[in-house]
Amino acid sequence: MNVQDRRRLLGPSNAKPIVFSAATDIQSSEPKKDESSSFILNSGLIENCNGSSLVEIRDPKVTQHQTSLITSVYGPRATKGSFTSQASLSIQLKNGSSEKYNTTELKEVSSFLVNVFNSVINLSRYPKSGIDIFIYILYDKVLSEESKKSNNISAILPYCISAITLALINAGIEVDDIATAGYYKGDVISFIKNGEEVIGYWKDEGNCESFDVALEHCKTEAQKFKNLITTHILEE
Amino acid sequence: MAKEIITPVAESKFILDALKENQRLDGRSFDKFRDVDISFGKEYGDATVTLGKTKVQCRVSCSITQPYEDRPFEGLFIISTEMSPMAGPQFENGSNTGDDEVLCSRIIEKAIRRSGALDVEGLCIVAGSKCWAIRADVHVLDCDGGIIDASCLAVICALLHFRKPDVSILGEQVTVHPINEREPVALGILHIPICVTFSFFNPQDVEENIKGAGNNEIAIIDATLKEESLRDGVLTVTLNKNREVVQVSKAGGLPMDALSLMDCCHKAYDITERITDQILALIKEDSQKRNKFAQILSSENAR
Amino acid sequence: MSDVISVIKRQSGLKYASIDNDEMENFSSDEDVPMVDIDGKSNGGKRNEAAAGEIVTPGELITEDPIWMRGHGTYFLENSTYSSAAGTISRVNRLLSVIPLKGRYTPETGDHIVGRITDVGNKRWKVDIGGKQHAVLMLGSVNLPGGILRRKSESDELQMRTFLKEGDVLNAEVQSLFQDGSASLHTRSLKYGKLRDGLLIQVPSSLVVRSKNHTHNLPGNVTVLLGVNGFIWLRKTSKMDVARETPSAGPASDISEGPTGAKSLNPTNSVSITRLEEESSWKIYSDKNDPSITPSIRQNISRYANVIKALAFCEIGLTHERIVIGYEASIAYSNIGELIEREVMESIGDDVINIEKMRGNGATE
Amino acid sequence: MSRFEIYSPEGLRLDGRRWNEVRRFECSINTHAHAADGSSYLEQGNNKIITLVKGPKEPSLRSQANSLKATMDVSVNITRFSKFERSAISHKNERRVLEIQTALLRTFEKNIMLHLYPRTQISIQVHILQQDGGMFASLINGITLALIDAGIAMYDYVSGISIGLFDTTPLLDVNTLEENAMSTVTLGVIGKSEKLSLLSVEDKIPLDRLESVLAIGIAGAHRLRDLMDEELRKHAHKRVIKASTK
Amino acid sequence: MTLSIAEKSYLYDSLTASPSIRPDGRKPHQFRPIEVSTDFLPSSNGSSRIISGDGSECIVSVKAKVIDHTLSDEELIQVDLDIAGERTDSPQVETLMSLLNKVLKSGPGFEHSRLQLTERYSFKIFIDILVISSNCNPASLISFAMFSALNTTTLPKLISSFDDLKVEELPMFDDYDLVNLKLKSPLVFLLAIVGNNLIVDPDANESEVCDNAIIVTWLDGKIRSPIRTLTLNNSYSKGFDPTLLQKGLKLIEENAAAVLTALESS
Repeated sequence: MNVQDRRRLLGPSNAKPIVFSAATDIQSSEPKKDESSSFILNSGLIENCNGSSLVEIRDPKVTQHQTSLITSVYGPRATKGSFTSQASLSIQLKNGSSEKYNTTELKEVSSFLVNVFNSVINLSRYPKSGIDIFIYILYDKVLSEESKKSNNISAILPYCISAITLALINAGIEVDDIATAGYYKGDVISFIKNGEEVIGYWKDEGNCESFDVALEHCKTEAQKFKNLITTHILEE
Repeated sequence: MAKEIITPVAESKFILDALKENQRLDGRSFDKFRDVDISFGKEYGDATVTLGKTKVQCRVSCSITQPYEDRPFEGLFIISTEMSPMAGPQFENGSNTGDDEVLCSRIIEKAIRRSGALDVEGLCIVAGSKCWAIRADVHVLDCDGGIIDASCLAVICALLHFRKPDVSILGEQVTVHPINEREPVALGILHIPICVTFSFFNPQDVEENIKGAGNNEIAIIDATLKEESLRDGVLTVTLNKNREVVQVSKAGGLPMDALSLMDCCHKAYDITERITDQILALIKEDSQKRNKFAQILSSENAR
Repeated sequence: MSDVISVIKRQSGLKYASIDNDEMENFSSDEDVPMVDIDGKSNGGKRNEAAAGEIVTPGELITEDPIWMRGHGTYFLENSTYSSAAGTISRVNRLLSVIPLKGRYTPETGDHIVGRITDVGNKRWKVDIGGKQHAVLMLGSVNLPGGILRRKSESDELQMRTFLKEGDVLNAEVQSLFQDGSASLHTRSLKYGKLRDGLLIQVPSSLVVRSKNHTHNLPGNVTVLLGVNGFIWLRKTSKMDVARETPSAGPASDISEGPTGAKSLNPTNSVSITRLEEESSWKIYSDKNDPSITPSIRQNISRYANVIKALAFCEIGLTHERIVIGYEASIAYSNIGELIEREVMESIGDDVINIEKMRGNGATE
Repeated sequence: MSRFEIYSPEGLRLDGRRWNEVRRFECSINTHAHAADGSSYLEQGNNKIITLVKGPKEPSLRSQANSLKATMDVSVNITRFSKFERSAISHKNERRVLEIQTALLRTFEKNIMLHLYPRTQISIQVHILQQDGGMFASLINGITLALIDAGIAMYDYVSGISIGLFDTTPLLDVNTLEENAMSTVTLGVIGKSEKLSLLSVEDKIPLDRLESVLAIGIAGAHRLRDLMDEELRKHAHKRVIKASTK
Repeated sequence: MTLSIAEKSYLYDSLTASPSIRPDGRKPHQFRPIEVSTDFLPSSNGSSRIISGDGSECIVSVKAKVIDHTLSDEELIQVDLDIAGERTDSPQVETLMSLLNKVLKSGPGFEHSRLQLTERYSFKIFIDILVISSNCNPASLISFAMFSALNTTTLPKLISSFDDLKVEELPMFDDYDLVNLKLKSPLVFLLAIVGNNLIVDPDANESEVCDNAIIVTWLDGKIRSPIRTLTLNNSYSKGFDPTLLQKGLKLIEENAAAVLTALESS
């Protein structure tokens, strides 16, 4: 039948459909493993956003959770409405794992993370813009029997912080320092400047008799994360 | 996005001036309710009401469900009013949360459901476990004012017209008999509420309305869309033939003298009486029409 | 009582203790109100005439005499004038109006106000002055860096935010009023402009009385700007503040003779206004505070802020003298933080009234 | 509950009132001076209502500005704990609440001189801490008081009252128990006039009884207006005295 | 609220001075005065209202319901928060609600087991919070209000037997007698960090310029969880010296008891 669809512009007669070459190397870099082979850091996996990261923690000896987090950063992008002298940061934490976290609790964690990263990101560098960060808990499993009962989100907070830091760096957003955190018996403390400055403290369990001990432990753990991130960036 | 109806200044002035001269644009007198035309669909429970250029359809359907825990002997009755941009640009698609939409659905709710026009106890099949759920879906097809009055009429007509399938109960066993197998049963309608809407206009200054003794406010029955867009206040009275006030709603607007409002109620009663008779006659006529076929069928079977 | 927190317990259920019903008479509250005496003592517009200063409430008939011109707070039908607000009647010549007990600040031309920029728009700033609407400050109504005679250019329009931006506090004069009652401001004088070196407090605008001068140098090296709109700026007394008061013998001498024994201001330090005008440059839009604000000045500012809040709490009109008296009375409390306690605020209020009465100028108002 | 308890043959109601008596009515204004331009706290029977009026103020959105008059919004917050049984669901966005908000808005729109405040916004917030019948009517009284406190120009008071009809006897100012047992009518009356801004009947009432119900309702509303007026004058008087001594 | 740069730097310089000079002259450990009313809602088991000097106001209602705790292991205390003018799903409301629910979690010194009536039945406590107005983070004010409300909550007196596992019966209550619940709930304190200074109960202006803030829970003479840093303004926060955390916790430990006494004696 000689009926042409006049509503469309037709391509040249010798046009061929696009063929994608077979997927060869999706990941931008081979997963780098540290000495204990328990942390896998990856960045730039998601194409659509300005920066992204994938953090997987596997070793049951070091941590209490087996977790994998995917983070994407959008922005800085222009915001609607009236002028603001600096960027506004938003973080959304979503749970996709089988662990049950309360949605209001996830919102609370998001607010906490915003507070942490408000201290790190050079917000005044980006007036009238927004930086939106989305973290998705791909997989999460509580390993230690002790914390299994309390369904505690505290332990994965340091991973979230590292994941966001990595994604921010990947997005090329100015940060003052590499923010990392450590976890010790219910205390989460986040540091910058080699542990000289605290930018976040979170505690959901127990009382505070051994704060000094917790501080030291968290500092060492945060330092460890920081080293991992630095090596990862340098290798890239 | 809902758009406000804007009447040109010249036109609105003309309409208001005419009202002051006791004239309406369509030549009706102030107390004249537009002619009501009711038609029934092929199926039970399908009624379309035409009021001037306003057209509202109501479809009643039923299903079997579980009654509410705190009311084991009652069936369910839901009225849903849908006003889509199809009826006019003043309605928003999807969300019926505009002021007028909310008022309209609440008045219909109060006029019919809350007033007990439908006998919900008669919908019970097995106490606590099975009952009929009756659903009335109101669709405004065209809007030229008076949608509350028309919608209420449509719902009550559709309810009167509706027949639900017959059921027989044997112990715990409930059998629903298809309509073509056994004659379906009508719903128990306890009274017929009729809504009449009055629109108020203030021909003078606000000060005169608040402090004056004149009571010169104009009240017209069954306003058209143009008149509605210009009115200062509105009153919807719902009555039935038993001289019962079912519902009255004057949600703010132009302050009106209590006696004038009473006067409106009495006027509404006359209209109620007339329309109720009209509905009953039409229902009777329709069922006779249907019965004619039934008789033919039964006579065939008899042979 | 501990100095950590003071807790006042109210036993009378959920009654709200606003300052005016403190000594609320405890009429037996279980009594139902009978329907009788509908036309009792309280009047529902059934009286003929209300005298000036008398309290009226909405809907009340004020007069049936048609000779009156109807002002704010009234409406009329035929010959009768009714009140549209709760307040007191004022009769000025033939103008009859009702002054409401409370209400937002209503700008009048010439008012000295303090405001905060909320929005930077096309050749204009929006300024929050605590009124019903934001005021407008046109680009053409401000002094721009580079002297008064400088012409405005298009580049000025593009860099408006470098002069004044959202959040900035300034003092200005109401230049004119628009049709809808909103104000247009100007800062075309060196006494107006961006404010620095201190902090802002807000009081009801009714407590600030319009007067000739709204900037006062206070003892303790603090200057107060009493905005007519109830916004009050407290800052370290600057060279210019000194200069402003020294040449004219009037208000400045008032201070040095003041009962406080305030440090007399050294005239040799003063800089002439003209000289300052020459210095008018980008500095007038600077965001930098004076680096030499000492802790004692900061404490004085805090003390004045608390004194003003205490006077406002007691609903005492704010004048230069009263602020100074209140400040002196507050010295009895060495801890400035004590001044936020309710009893202390009340006692300062009482002190101010009593001292003023003693000095015999309380009746002037 | 037997019908005699609601209204005894001696003419006494559950709480000891006669048919034509209103409940305890206590109000105060300027209760939230820091938080709002006008505020009131009202106890009508066991109804406890806080009303805040903010404005006239710059509209929060430019699209809300009307160059001819002020725009108004009303939000009614029925707290979950306001009834004896705690409500399991939030009352926000309930159709009944939306209807009440619209009705209140339209009542006051006609009574406030909105044209005096172009390009501004007046926001009314009501919090119901406890309800015991006749809530809709009490809301009207609370808002009237808060608006007057805010100094917003109004033509007259609007007073709200609800009346029940027990057989043939109208009962003034019903409480929850009465409200549940009989049909009630809610009125919003303008000042001392017989004009109704609001009239709401939600249950069946014989047409021929309506007039007597309205009559007693209007009389009751006038009584409440006087009670509000009294409180307002008392408050004004104190303020005037205060201002003159200082 | 936006402050001008000059205001912010004036406030910041004053607050970071040594000792800090607060805009209202308060000492670092001094709270703003509050007014408390209790027991004004006859239809609730407990109620309280707190008004702060700046006009912040918070109303708390406590209602109890009898539930069969053998059927579900839900928490026996549930908090619901409504902040006037905020959507219930706004981050501010949800964050605060999550925190308050954690504050009222059962733990040493605050055992929910006290709500147990019989072997089978318990009281479930619903705490509804209405924040009518607030100029800064209302967490502390709310916790004071919850404390006063729970402290004055009365519940019906049980007259049936405690052991009802064998004999099925619903709990019976005395018609008139009420018992005081006397549940002392934890208090929540807000601590702002400005430079190297710590101040309690920051007001709106102080919130706007502080580097960071800590929220601390305190019960029965001890600091307990939850504790966390939080932002009081949505624009600005900064890292701080770890020793400040210790100092801050100590500051609360030293002064919390005075707040408790003041709330109790009132």
